[in-house]
This record gives sequence, structure tokens and C-alpha cells, in this order.
Amino acid sequence: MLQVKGLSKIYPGRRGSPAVTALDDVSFTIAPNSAFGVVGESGSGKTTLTRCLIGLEKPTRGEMLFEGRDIARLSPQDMREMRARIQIVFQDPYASLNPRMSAQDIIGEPLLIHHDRLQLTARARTDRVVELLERVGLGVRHLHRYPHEFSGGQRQRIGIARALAVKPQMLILDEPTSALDVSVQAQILNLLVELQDSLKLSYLFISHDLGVVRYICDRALLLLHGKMIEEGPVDQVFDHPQSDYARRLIAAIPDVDPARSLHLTA
Amino acid sequence: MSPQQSAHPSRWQNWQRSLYRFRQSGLSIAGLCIVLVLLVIAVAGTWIVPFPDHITGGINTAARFKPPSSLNWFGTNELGQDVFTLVMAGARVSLIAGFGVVMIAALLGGLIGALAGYAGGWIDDVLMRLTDLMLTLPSLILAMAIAAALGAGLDNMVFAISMSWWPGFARLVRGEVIAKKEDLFVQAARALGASNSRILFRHVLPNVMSPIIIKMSLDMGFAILAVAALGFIGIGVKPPTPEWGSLLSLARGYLPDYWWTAIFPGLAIFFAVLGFNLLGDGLRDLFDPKARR
Amino acid sequence: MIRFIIRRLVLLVPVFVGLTLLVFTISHVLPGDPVKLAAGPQATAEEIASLSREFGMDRPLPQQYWHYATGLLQGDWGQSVLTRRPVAADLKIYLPATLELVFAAIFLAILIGIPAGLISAMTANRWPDYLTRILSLASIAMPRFFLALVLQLIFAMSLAWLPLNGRFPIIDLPPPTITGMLTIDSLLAGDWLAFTTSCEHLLMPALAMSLSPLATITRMMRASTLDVLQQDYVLAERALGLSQSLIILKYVLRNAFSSTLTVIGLYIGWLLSGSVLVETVFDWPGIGLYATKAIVTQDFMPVMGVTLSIGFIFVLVNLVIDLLYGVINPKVRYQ
Amino acid sequence: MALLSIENLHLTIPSFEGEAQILNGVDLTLERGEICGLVGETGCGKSLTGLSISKLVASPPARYRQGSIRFDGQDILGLSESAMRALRGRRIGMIFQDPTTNLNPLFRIGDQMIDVALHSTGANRWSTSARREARARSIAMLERVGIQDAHNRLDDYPHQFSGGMRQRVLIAMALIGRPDLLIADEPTTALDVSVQAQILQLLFDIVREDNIAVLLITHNLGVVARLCTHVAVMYAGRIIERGTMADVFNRPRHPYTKALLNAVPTQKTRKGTLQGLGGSVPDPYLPHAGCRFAPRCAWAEARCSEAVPPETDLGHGHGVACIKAGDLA
Repeated sequence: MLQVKGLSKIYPGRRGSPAVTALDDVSFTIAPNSAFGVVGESGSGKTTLTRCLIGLEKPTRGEMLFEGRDIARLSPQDMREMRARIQIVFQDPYASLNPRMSAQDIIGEPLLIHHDRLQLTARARTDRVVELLERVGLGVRHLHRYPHEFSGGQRQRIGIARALAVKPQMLILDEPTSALDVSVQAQILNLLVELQDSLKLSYLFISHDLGVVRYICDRALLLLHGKMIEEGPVDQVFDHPQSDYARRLIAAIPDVDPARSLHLTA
Repeated sequence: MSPQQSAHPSRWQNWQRSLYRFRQSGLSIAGLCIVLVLLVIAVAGTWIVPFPDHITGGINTAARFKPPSSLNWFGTNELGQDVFTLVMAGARVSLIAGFGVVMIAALLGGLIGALAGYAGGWIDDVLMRLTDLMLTLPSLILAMAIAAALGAGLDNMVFAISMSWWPGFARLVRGEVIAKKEDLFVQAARALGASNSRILFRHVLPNVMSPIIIKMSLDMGFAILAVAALGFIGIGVKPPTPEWGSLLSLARGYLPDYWWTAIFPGLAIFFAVLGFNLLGDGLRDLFDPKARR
Repeated sequence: MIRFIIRRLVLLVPVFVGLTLLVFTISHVLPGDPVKLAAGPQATAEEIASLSREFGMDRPLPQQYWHYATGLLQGDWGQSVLTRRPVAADLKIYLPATLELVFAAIFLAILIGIPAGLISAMTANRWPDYLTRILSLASIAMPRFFLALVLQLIFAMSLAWLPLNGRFPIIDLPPPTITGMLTIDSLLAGDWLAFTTSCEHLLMPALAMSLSPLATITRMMRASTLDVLQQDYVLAERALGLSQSLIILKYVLRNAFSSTLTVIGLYIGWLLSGSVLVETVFDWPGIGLYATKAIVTQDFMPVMGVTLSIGFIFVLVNLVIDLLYGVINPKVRYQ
Repeated sequence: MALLSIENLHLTIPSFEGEAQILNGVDLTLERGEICGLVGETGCGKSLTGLSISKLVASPPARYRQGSIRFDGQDILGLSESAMRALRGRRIGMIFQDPTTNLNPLFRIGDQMIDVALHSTGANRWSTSARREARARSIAMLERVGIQDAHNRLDDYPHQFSGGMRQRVLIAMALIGRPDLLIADEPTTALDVSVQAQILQLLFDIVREDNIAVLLITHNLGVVARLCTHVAVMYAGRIIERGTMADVFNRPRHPYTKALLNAVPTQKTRKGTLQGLGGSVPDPYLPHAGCRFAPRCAWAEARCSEAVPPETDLGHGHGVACIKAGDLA
């Protein structure tokens, strides 16, 4: 589905400050209908990776082959068509929805943008939006509500519905649940798992929470300052990490296991 | 329940809460009333005024310098004209001029600001350097120079003032557009493949409208002040059309004994500007409740 | 820090050049022919031609600009077509008068505006806050020239506490001019009588000019204080037990003032350009009157001189404000 | 007598929509040396409970309807502002979530620390000897929380510190007055995982060395498991389960605690086995009879909605506010 080879991104230093290497020779492949996790702390380059994949930024080196075609070297027209095939769901549910648009407009917008390909009538678009709302666990009564009338979890569902509108093959999920409460996060994670099976989607799941990545993904990649530290199946990466950074990071994760309390281990 | 029915409660409820906040502040209501009264006078001025002929230059020298009385509420001036009539007629000139300045400045400044803010890069630098230069120039002297060169007259004055007024809007719109441009929902739209124009007009500008509207209502007051200032220095509207600034300037010579010829045009300017300021303040709270504690 | 200042000074050069270019183009683009006006209605074509040659009006615009710009550097700000007096000399007389007025007005506005804004924010939604808010809204709406008239009417004409107009009574002996600002010169000369008389003359015009900036500074100070009071660090400071007065006077004041600073810079430009309004009411011999006389006769050399001088002062003042901002806000300093 | 004891605390805050019932009868006790995790999701009132202890909730408009907060025998709610200030910083320290906004950007770290140090000993602000002593104490405290080259760093500005470093400075400020109680509201939420682990370790060391009490307010169950000795689970303004961390995490009795623990994907949770929790937090503006969790509870019965379930003690401090607590193995 997606092959990334030797991807690097170097930001030129401005006015004397040194150049910053955000991504350094990152390579991985995502098989169709599979979930691939990218784990890293702030400043590890995971956001840069996302921006390159959806064409908001041009990489300095390397290729991103989506079904054989390199995203970085697409013509604007092809890029638009590619954008319908890869969609993104952002972390912050409050900022990723236009406050002045109703749920119907938000979810319906991609159908409008890609109207030239989809040729849907207004009636068909509304039906599609209602269908999407129900698929993400909301309903027709939410059609005309505005973002400020929804909870964090509901907004994230709208974000997912918007991403599914043009029937993409791949979803990039940029820390979709880290801004949510535990119980709401569980609902969204289950929704994502169910959607992956029913719609045969492949996921690129970005998060700093190893528990969540382990729950959703089949394979995972660990980033530190733009370099790939670990890569492989989830169990192998988390249970038998090679580098000591990975070991320290995994040990630092506060797992809900009373046995690992500082009071016992100190 | 069909989708349309469910639309009304949410949108109406949203407006109901904002109106509650607007009503809550007495000042904004006062501002709204003053502005409405002004509009009525400006539109229906010539019909409801006691001495309509005075507006077009008619004089009544016998009744010179009469103090305020039941006949002449604001007394009469050196030509025996009823000051109340002139002040009422002056409202139309000031409102039209003020509105003209704000509209031209908002459109011109808004366009330049949006372009600079959205395009960024060298376009932003060039446009903003020009705007900053215009801002450093003394606006009133610039307006005076342009108005004097083009000759007296309402349209020249409006053009002159708006030439030095648009940079304010340009800077506001640029700042807002730059702030909104980085918002996540704008990036989301871009990731969806939305075109630049769609992003600008469907996502960025609607979320930038409220500060622009607030500035327009505040600036209406200040534009009226600028028009009156030009009139006061004698570069304003050609007589005999009555204009508050020139009325005040003429009346200066007859102080202190015929004080009413000066006080009432001055108060008219004051209340007009106050009305728009209060309205602008009220709108700011309406749109951005966090602003006022 | 010094590198920061030098870089900003170097950046000023293009701004000054830009200013001269902008002012030159505007004044030449405008219709109207000062030479014909100056030569008088009966003047023959020949006299007008000789006059325009004398002032170099006949040469192509770029040449005129070059002549004007190089002249500026040597202190030759051109000549008034009407009075033939060098603009530079006039400016030396009239500019300090306006500057004295403007700085007095800003001084008053800051002196009263900052504490008023702070108090009204501290007593939010109680009577002092409402009173200040209404007063400040009213003072912003008050036209300066109308206020000047009203002050004159009350304090000069009926109560006669203060002189009606003018800058210094002709009969008294003015102090030796050093800065051109009477109040400062009389202080420097230690002439107490001259100082009091010049202050008496300065009070009303300065008050008339300062009301609007005073009100805006109060509102800005109130809004930024309220905003600072909501910041997390204020709650953290209270949680650490620091006293309310210490928090307000030390920690909140500096943050609130730093955001009000930029408004003060903008207002100096606004005052400089609007000084003519108050000057006409009090016959205050400043650049406002000088510019208006020149504008009416379309004598654009003095107009350019006044506009440029105001522009330069505005740019310099804002530079000082930026440097002050750098002093208060360390992050800016290290950029 | 407990260092801190909150009994039946009710707090309401009026707003446009009406009177929001934020706290509906909070009971909590804390001893020295204990680290109590106050856990709950957004909107359950845990932060306001913390702020109330230090009397930082502006009332008006907020109003404490019932209940009391006693710190070392003193009734906090009755204290005057100046008496309260004598406690803050000296007896009760407090740190907050976002280190980037909790330090005044325009002042050096030293400015604030010395002011706090002077306040904590009540020394005269203007005497140079007091200031020098306060500066020395500040440097010692900064070194203790792990900031190297402290005497130089004292003159640096907040933007010259990393997120983790800034949180250490805030901890140093909170502890310089040698308080007996430290209230930490989401202290590690804004930090990266590796930095979070260091801060948790720091808090653990300090509690052990100074034997102070810590009230850790968080929504992260992992952090509670790692650091806390006791835990109190809060839902809709009330503590519905409390006890030692081991008891509550190994043998949760309240349905909400069970749901929370099951909702966290751990290293061992397999795909699809995660049980979400339906519904949403009750609206604080609506009056409510009986157990507020009933509408979302899988084991709810009719009697659950009749009366507010009292807290029953299941043995050595493990209290549960649920009438079916006994039989929910």
C-alpha cells in the first residue's frame, strides 16, 4: 500500500541558527488493510512525517510510494486525486473543525471538493453524510449542530466521518485519542478497529502512548530525533527492544499495573 | 423528525445566548439607540426638520443670534438660520462620509491584508512595508493635502480620508488571516485537497469577519470625527451644505456670547462618535465573550 | 542587546528613503500648480515660467527628487514658494512647539491612564470600573477641537483662570531657546516665572489633546491587566502565598504595561498629525498651523517638510518603544 | 487527627445556564507520607477540589453550600485571606499542569523564587541579608530538584528552560517553604513520557525524605499506579471509591472504577477486548436523584436512582459508594 524509502527532511537554519534534521533516512512499508504505528516523543519528527505524507511539505530526500507512485513528485492534479485516497484525522478535536460550519457542511465538504470525480447530487450528498454519521456512532439529529455543541469524543467522530467521506484507502491518524478521556478514548479506538475491518482500510497510527499503539497496530516504528530506532511487529518492538533508548522509554511508560509502583520497586 | 426541523433549535439557541449578553450591557443598548436615531435623522432629515429651506442656504437675518427657545430649539446663528435644522442636516453628510470612508478602507485594506496574510513570502513583505510606510505618515495632514488638492467636496473628502485609513484594516486583516491560516481546520481543508480560494473564502475569512465588523463599527465613529476635523480646518464640504465640523469652525468666532451656535454641533459630533463606539464595544462582547470580564 | 539596537538602526535607512519617496510622489501626483498660485492671478505666462524655473519645477520628476533628497541630507528642506523662507528654518521654530504639546499630552495620558486602567481592572464590574469605562468611552468620542473650545469657553473666557491662547505672552521675556520647548528651556535657565507662565499656556491645549490617548491607554491597560490576571502564572503565584499587592504591582503590572506600550507609540503619531486641530483653537504656533497654511496655498515644499519630519519622529519614537519593549520582554531581546 | 480532612463538601458555580453543582459531597482524608491519587475524567470536579483546599476558588461567584475543609485542625473555609496567605507556600504547596504558562515570562527564575522564599519565612523584603539568605535557600532547593549550576540558572528566564526543567523549578518553588501538604494538579500531563518518569521519581523521593502529604490530581491511571499509595476515584463531583492503590486497582468494586480500568489499553490488551463506557458525564446543571452513575451503569437497578448510595467500608479503608458493592466480585 505505502512504501517509504530513505525519507529525510532537513530544515535550513534561519539567520545563523543551524539547520535542523527533522527526518533522517526513514524507511518502512504498510501492507494493505494493516495498521502501522509510529511512536515518538515531541521533537522526534512524527509530525513532519505526517506533513510530508499528505503533501503539506516536500521531503529533502527519499521516496513515498503510494501504490507505486511517489507522493512527493506528483503533479498538482494527481496530487488532488491522491488526496482523496489518503485522509488524515488530527489530534485536537477542538481545532480541527471549522467553528462556523455545521456537521453536515464539515462532512459534506470533501464530497463537494471532489465533486468532479464523484458527481453526487445534493440529495445524494446529504444521504452519504447521514450514512457516515451513523457509521461513526452519531445520527441524523446531529446534522445541523455546530462544533461547539459537541463533546471531544463526538468531534473526533465527525473528524473520522469527514476523512471517510471520499472512501480513502489509507487513514493517517495523528494522535487521535490523546486529547480524550480514558473512557471516550476506548470508544474511539474500538470504532477505529471496527472501521478498519469493515472498510478494509490501512492505518498509519501516530502516538506517544505505547499501550494504544500496541492495541491498534500490527507493526510499529520508534522515532528519536528523526532517526528510526526500532521497527517491526508490535510484540517484538515492545517486548524485546534492541536499543536501550527503547528499553528506557518502555520502562518509563506508567502502566496500570500496581506491581510496578515506585513504592515496591524503589 | 426530518433533518431540517432539528436545525432551528441549535442555531436559534446560539443566537439567543449572544443576544442575552448584548442586552445585558446597558452601554451597548444605548449605543444602538444613538446609531438608530442618527440613521433616522440622516434618512428622513429634510422632512422632519422645522426650517427645511435653511438647509439649502435660505437665511433669515432678522432672527440673528436668537438663544435656544421653543421655536429654535438650538437657537439661531449669525445668518438667522435655525441651528437645530443645520445640525440635523449635518447628520446625513457625516454619516454618508463616515460610511464611505469605512467601506473603502475596509475593502481596500481587507484585500491587501488578506493577500499579504495568505500569500506570505515576498508579497507579504512588500505589501506590509508599504502599509507600514503609510501608517508612519501623519494621516490627518495627508488627508488635508489630498482634499485641498482635489478641491472641496464630499467625495474628495471621503477619498482623502480613506487613503490614510486603509492601512489600519490591512494590518488587522493580515494579523487575523495569518493566525487563522495555521489553524488545524484550515490544514485539514488543505489536506482534503481544497483549492486556495475555497480555503480563503470558506474557512479563513468567515472566521475573521467578527474582528473586522467590530473595527468597522468603531471606525465609523472615528471617521465621522475625521470628517468633522477636516471641516473644522476649513477643507471640508463646500458651503452651504451644512457639516458639523464647518458649523463648529464658523461658530468659533462668536464665542462666548453666542455659545449655542458652537455647543450643539460639537455635541452632535460627540454623541454620534459615542454611539458608534458603544455599539462597537457591544459587538465585541457579542462576538467574543471572553474579551470582557 | 547592542547588536539588536544597531540592527534596528540600520533597518531605519530604507524606511527613511521609502518615506521621502512616498511623500515626494504623493505631493507631485496631486493636481494643482503651486507656482501659478504663488505668482498671483494677473501674472503673465513668462513670469510663471521664470518662477517655476527658479524652483526647478520644470525639470523631470526623478531629477527633482534627486535634488530634493540630496538637499535633505545637507539640511536644505527646500523653500516655500510663497514666502521664500527655507523650510528647515521654519521647522526649527514650529516643530519644538508641537513636540512640547504632544509630549505633555502623552505624559499626562500615561500618568493618569496606566493607574486608572489598573484600578478599573482590579475593581472589575464594581462602581470604579463602570465609572472609568463610561468616562473613557466618552473621552474617546470627544472631538479634541470641541473639547478645546469648551475648555477655552469655561477656563479662559468665563473664569479667566488660564490664558485664552498663545504660547507665551509677548510682554514677558521668553527664556533663551536651547531645546525650543519653553517649559524645558525656562527650567534650564532656572527662570521660575517663565516656567509657570509657559505651563499655564500649555495646560489647556495639552489637556485637550491628551483626553483621547488617556482614555485609550486606560482601556488597553484594563484589557491587558484582565488578560494577565487570567494567566496560569498569576494563579501559581497566589498559590505560593505571594500577597495580592506584590503580585499586582510587580508581576501583573510589568506584563500588562508591556502590551500597552505599543499603543503609546501609535498614539504619538496620531497626536503629531492631529495637532493642527488644537493649535487652531489656541493659536499655538506649531507645525500643524504651518502645514495648514501651506496646504491651503498648495505650497507643497513645507507640506513635505512637515510630513517628513512627523514621519521621522514617529519612526524614531517607535524604535525607542521597541527597544523599551525589548528591555521589558527578555524573549524579544534574544531574537 | 488527619493532616487534611474534607467532609461532605458541596460547591456550586452560577452561570448563564443556571447553578452548576460541581462538588456534591466530597469526603477525603490525607495523612503525612501518603500520596493520594485523586482520579477522574474531565469535568468531575477534581481540580476544583484541589483549588478549594488552598482557597483559590473565587467565591463569589462560587459558593460552598455545605461541608468543611480542615487542614491541621484549622477550618480553611472560615479563614480570612491574610490568614490563608500565611498557609499558602508555608504549609500548603501547589503545582499545576502546564509548565510553559506557570512561570511569569518577563521575570528571572530568581525574582520569583526569592520572593516566595522571603514570604515563607516572613522575612523583611527590603533587608539585603534576608534576600541573600533567601537566594541561598533558593539555590539549595533548585539543586535538590535536580537543576545543575543553580546559582547561574537563577538569573535565567523561563523561556531558557525545557518543559521538564521548568516543572522542576515550579516544584522547587512549591517546596521552598517546607510545606506539609503538596497539591499537584496534573503535574506530568504536559510532559514527554521520559521526562514524566523523572518528575514522578523526584516527587517520590521528596515525599520519602520530607514525609509530606501529596494530593496528586490526574486523569492518568498509569501515573496513579506508579506513584500513589492511596487512590480516590471521583465521578460527577463525588468520590465513589477510595482505598489503598493496590486494593482499588487489583479489586475494584465500583462499576465506574471497573470500567475505567478496563478502558486503558495495557501492554497485554488484545485487539477488540477493550470495553468502552457508553453515555457521557451527567450535566451539572440538572438536579439529580440517586446514584449519578446509574444511567451508564451495567448493573443499575431501580433502587439505584432513588437515594444517593452511602459509602460502605469493605475493610481497611476500601470504601465504595454503591449499594451493590458487596456482591460485585
